[in-house]
Amino acid sequence: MSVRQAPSLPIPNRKSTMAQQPETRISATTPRLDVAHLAKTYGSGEKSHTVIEDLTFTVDAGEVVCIVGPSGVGKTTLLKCLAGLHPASSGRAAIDGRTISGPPPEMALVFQDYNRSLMPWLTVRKNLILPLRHLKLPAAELKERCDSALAAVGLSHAHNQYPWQLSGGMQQRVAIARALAYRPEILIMDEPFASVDAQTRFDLEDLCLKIRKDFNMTILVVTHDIDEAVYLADRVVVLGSRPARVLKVVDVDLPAPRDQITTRSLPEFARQRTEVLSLIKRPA
Amino acid sequence: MSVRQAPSLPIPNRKSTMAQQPETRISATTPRLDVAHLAKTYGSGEKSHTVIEDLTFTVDAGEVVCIVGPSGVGKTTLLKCLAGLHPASSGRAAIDGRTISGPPPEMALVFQDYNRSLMPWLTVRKNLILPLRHLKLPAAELKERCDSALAAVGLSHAHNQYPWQLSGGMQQRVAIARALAYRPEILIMDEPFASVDAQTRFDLEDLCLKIRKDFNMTILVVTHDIDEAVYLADRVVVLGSRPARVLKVVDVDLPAPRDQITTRSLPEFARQRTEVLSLIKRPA
Amino acid sequence: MRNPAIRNWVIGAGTPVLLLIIWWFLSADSTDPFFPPLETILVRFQELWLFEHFQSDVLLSLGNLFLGFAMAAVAGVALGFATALVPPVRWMIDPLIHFLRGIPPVALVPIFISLIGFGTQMRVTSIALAALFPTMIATVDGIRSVSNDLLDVAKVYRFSRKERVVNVLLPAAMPQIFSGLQVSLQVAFIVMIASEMLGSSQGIGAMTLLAQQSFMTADMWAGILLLGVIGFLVNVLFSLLKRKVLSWYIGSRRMARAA
Amino acid sequence: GGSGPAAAPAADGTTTLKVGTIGIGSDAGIRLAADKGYFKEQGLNVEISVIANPPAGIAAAQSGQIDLTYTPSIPLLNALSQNVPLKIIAAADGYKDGASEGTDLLRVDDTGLLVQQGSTINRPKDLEGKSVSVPARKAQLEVTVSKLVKDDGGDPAKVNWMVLDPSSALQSLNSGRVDAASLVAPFTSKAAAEGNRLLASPGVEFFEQGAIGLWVAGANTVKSKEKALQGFRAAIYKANAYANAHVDEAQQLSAEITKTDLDVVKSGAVNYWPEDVRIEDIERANKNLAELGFLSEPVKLPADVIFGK
Amino acid sequence: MKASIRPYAFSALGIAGALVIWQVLAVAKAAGNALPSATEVFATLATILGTGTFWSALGATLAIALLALAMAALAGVVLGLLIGSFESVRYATLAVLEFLKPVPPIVILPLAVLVLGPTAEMALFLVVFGCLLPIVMQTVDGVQGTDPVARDTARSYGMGQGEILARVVLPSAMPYIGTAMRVAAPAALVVTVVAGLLGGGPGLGQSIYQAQAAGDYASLYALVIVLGVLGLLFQGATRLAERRVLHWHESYREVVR
Ligand SMILES: Nc1ncnc2c1ncn2[C@@H]1O[C@H](COP(=O)(O)OP(=O)(O)OP(=O)(O)O)[C@@H](O)[C@H]1O
Ligand SMILES: Nc1ncnc2c1ncn2[C@@H]1O[C@H](COP(=O)(O)OP(=O)(O)OP(=O)(O)O)[C@@H](O)[C@H]1O
Ligand SMILES: [Mg+2]
Ligand SMILES: [Mg+2]
Repeated sequence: MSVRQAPSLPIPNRKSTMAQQPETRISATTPRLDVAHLAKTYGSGEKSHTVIEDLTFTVDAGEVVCIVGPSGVGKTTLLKCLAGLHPASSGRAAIDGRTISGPPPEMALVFQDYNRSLMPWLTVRKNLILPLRHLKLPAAELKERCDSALAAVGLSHAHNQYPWQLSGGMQQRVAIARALAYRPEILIMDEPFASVDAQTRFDLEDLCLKIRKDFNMTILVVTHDIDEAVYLADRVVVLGSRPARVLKVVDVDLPAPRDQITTRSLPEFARQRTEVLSLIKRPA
Repeated sequence: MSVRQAPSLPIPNRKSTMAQQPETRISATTPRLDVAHLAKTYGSGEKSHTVIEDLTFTVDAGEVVCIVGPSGVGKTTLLKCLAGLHPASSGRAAIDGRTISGPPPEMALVFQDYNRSLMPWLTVRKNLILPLRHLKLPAAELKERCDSALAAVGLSHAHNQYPWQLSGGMQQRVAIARALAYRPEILIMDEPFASVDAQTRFDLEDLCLKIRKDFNMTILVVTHDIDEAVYLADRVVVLGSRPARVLKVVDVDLPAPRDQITTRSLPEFARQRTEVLSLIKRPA
Repeated sequence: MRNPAIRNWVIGAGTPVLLLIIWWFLSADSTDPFFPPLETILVRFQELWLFEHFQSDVLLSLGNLFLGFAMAAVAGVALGFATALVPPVRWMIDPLIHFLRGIPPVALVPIFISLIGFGTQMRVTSIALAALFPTMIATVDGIRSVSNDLLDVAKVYRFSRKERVVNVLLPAAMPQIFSGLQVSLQVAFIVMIASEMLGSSQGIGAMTLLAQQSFMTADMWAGILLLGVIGFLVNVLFSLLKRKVLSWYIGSRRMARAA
Repeated sequence: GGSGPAAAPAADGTTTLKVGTIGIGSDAGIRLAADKGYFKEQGLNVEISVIANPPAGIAAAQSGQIDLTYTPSIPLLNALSQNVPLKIIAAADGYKDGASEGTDLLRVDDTGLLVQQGSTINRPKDLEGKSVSVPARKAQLEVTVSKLVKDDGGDPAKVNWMVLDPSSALQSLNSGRVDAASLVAPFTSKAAAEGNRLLASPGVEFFEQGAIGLWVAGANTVKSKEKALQGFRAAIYKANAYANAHVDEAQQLSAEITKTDLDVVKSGAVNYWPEDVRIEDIERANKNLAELGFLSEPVKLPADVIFGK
Repeated sequence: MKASIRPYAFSALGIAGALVIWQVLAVAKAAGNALPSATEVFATLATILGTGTFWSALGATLAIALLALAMAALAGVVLGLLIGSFESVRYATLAVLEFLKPVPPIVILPLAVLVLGPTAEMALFLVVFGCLLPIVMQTVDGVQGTDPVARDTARSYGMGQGEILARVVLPSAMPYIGTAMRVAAPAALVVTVVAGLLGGGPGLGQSIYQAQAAGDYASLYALVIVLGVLGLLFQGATRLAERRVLHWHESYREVVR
């Protein structure tokens, strides 16, 4: 049940996806993810409903960025635009300078409704394999990817169970494992730790930092938990309502190997979280 | 949507329930809630499954006690025993020295599955009234109770809506309002703020402290959020698994009028939370 | 009896047995021409169905039933997918389908008799056509109600069209397809009987109606008994299949309920 | 069920009788009785309803849902053999005495066995192994055609019987889906008009003479409405006599009842409405049924099976 | 605007196409004279609609179907609540109900005709038999499916058994009852027609039988068309009623968020 048994190197190699993409592609000046004047309106005509209006921020390669903001502000909507599921109404979202027009192959998304994003008719392992099918990987690599992803989230023992046989928190972790097994370069997660208990949450937060370090993955996380945002992020994007706009991008200056107990008791940590907190508490 | 519009005195009088119970009943030595060697086993024979084994702690009148512990340890089970929904397998739970054998009239319970505990076919107001019907209150008092309870959780405008027309956080607040309208002396809440956004969460936490102060209500809260537990509680009961047992009862010594920003930045706060955290992080 | 599980089992198995015993003794000396003794009915049941007419009538009826149902199942699912996935097809045949579905399936039998005649062909066609609609409509509903979240997952992980149909839409719609199939099976059974009663001299339905019309009440009761047993068994078989195919669905439902 | 509230005469002294018919040409008899006021003369108010087939009518009469029903003698004998308590009240249709000796049987028998003009079937024995349509199994036409086959030295068990309603039967005969069709008026004459050949007239050859179609009541009705049934019998026989005397008028009614062209009706058999039921005519059918194996043994007819005899 | 018209255009095309194919097949005598042409059928339909017998048959069909449906609904819900609430009753009836559930009323039609005759009572009996069990079973499922959290909530606020049954169990079984009624209403019509067609009971089924027996194919088709329309109306009406009663249920919620 616990994540602590995770092996030291959960995702030892990602050659198959990396090999296809030259390392030179990321220039120093182009941010990995670039959201510029993004707007999103649902519906049209009378019933239209503008959720996002003129949102701008960037995420650099290898960065962890957290997005916080009140419920219903449009965080999920933003992520869906980034994942190419919804077209932006105006402005643009781009990866390495390329405007996103459909699901980008180098990106994986962990959905907010984890329990509705897993296929209930497939076992955990098959859920992990499903998105990998069309990569035509050799069976050994398929197995290796599943095993290491499941080990990373501490679910090695559950690989033959069905998602609905697991607790909410475990399902959440399966959804994360599926994204890990896909070995994306950019990982986007929508409130990924909302329904796990405190201890598992800490472990998953640390896993998140670990994969960033090991693979230089770019990670974007939406969360309601300000402590979590400050603990995880290099930068926190604070959104205000409505329509959604960036209240402030807070740079988090906490020393690099973060630790649940020591980092969280630093006075600097308290200062940073108070800053984000007062942004949120302030009437929008 | 926000709680901030709550009137200063959400629950101005509670004479109808208080009148039935003499004030003298609480002696200085009998704790309000007394859990002694409580054990709970589900099922019988082969399939039996002991969730709680020998749990002991007390809650004094007017205290706020938080219970933290890993997922699945048996927190909900414990609350259901206290609420008289499940009989204890051995040991006992008592209110003012009376062993609990059925739902005690002076207690209200806010369920973890808030969305399943609201009746979807009733409007918010009717959901609030449902448990009050058999009290045979005059219509004016019924109305007054609903109005003040809804105002307290900042949902006055939503009284004619159906629960499913509200967001998760708002539903949670309806469930809390229902408990408030019942005017219990003891309020038990199971992860009550799990699905509300940070800002509303702060407001609800403060509401919780306010009703405790205004009505000397005894409050027991299960939460996954250690910061929340420390912020709210006079004492934090840390549970370890399995079967569930008390790892430690941490006394929280934070100054009385607590405030989201100042209290949370106190060094004492950091110390307390680190203490609970390390109890949780320590392999059980 | 103290153990509730055993007690429930005894009550569950005991009541039907008790009812049968009551029927047996109450009807034992019956001279009422319409309610012959259960013993007589069982004797006739054995004489009529177990040997004499087993092949000529029982197997014939069942064969028609399964053939018609199988055709309806395959065509229903295929048409359902075509309808749900190709909007112009849906717009074109939706009103027709809904109109045809409104017609009581048995009322179509006289029309088929006049068009195709009265042979096995007519019976199978009637069964297949009448049983087509429930499956087809359930398939369309099933596909349309596949959650957007799953479709989004398919998009994010860039499934091909075929992968989307085979690995997402079909399994996700399966529970509804199966409830459609179950209704289809019921309809097929009804139309099987009706087509025999209306236009044939063979089959269990025909034999039963004939027994009624020549006042052989014991034979009629035997026929009713056989039809009842077949209806029950066919349903049981189907439920077993369903339980196998949809174990994930049944499990998840049970889990959701227990939670 | 039972003999309901209609047992007592209404305030104006009339008794209501509910009668079921199957809507064939010979219903002209009862229609005349109603139209000419013969029922009213007897203090009766007769409500006619159409039932699907004789067995259903018998069931309804037995259970008291209706007072009287039309049935040919064969379903009646089937019912009597299963101890369904029934009484014959009056004759509804049948054959004149000596009808079977006539030459143009198509003119006396409203049932007919037809084959296509060029068919190789030339005598009843040829039906062995062929498909023959009947309106219902084990009912009048199957029984009567079986007797034809048997009398001709054939084995009725070798005939491939098909149950078809008359219009489908005619259509199937025309298209060759059945080799022979046993039909009743007006389909017999329709079939002949469409170029088919009459192979035999099974009805008259089986029954020879006397009443075939009968008005039958349940034993309970007989007990509770004896007076009314006497009146019914009197009115029917008066009407039957009138019909026999005014065939044109009766055929006009038949055409209306069966919704057929008058010409078709006129080209077919002339109905005969007997004015009596004789036990020997019933017994003859009874014996034939047993000989053909449709009954395991002849029914022991109760002495009072014919009302008032 | 354009996009919203297209579906209707296609629907119209579909209907027109079907009618044309029918007409061509009929005129070409593809199925002999058994297939009347569309024009002939609609002309006959117009004549039939002018006759009193049609309307009385229609009235009988509707009366039987609706009366039986109401009886089955009332009895079914009461029985279902009873069976669902008491475990021993549930076990006692389980085997019998499970056996009878997949047995369609047409199976006992011969018996019903034999005992009750070709009457409205017979039709009524068959329809009640056909509709009762699904309603009972669904109600039992509904009682069983009552969310334990909702029950516990009611209990924790000190509500009594009767109050819980009336205010929590019954409302939460309503969607199941609604589903049963949605299935039962068209089924009631079907069984009424079957009772007329095969059992000689009054109503449109009997009219169809008579049209078939008389070889009046145009009337046969016209009557079947009437039944199709009637079936649609039944489905529509139950859906509407269900939507009104169950507006709060997931499947009928008007999305607000
Ligand atoms: N498909 C849709 N069509 C129309 N409106 C939508 C759609 N999806 C979301 N919305 C609306 O957009 C707004 C933002 O929703 P979104 O889910 O992005 O919020 P969120 O910030 O993720 O909230 P939460 O923290 O509760 O998950 C809401 O008002 C919602 O009602
Ligand atoms: N009715 C029941 N019958 C049998 N076992 C149960 C029942 N309810 C809960 N359990 C089991 O008891 C254990 C404790 O469950 P409980 O819901 O009390 O945990 P919890 O601490 O509230 O967890 P969470 O933080 O996830 O809400 C679990 O292993 C669960 O599977
Ligand atoms: Mg969201
Ligand atoms: Mg819990």
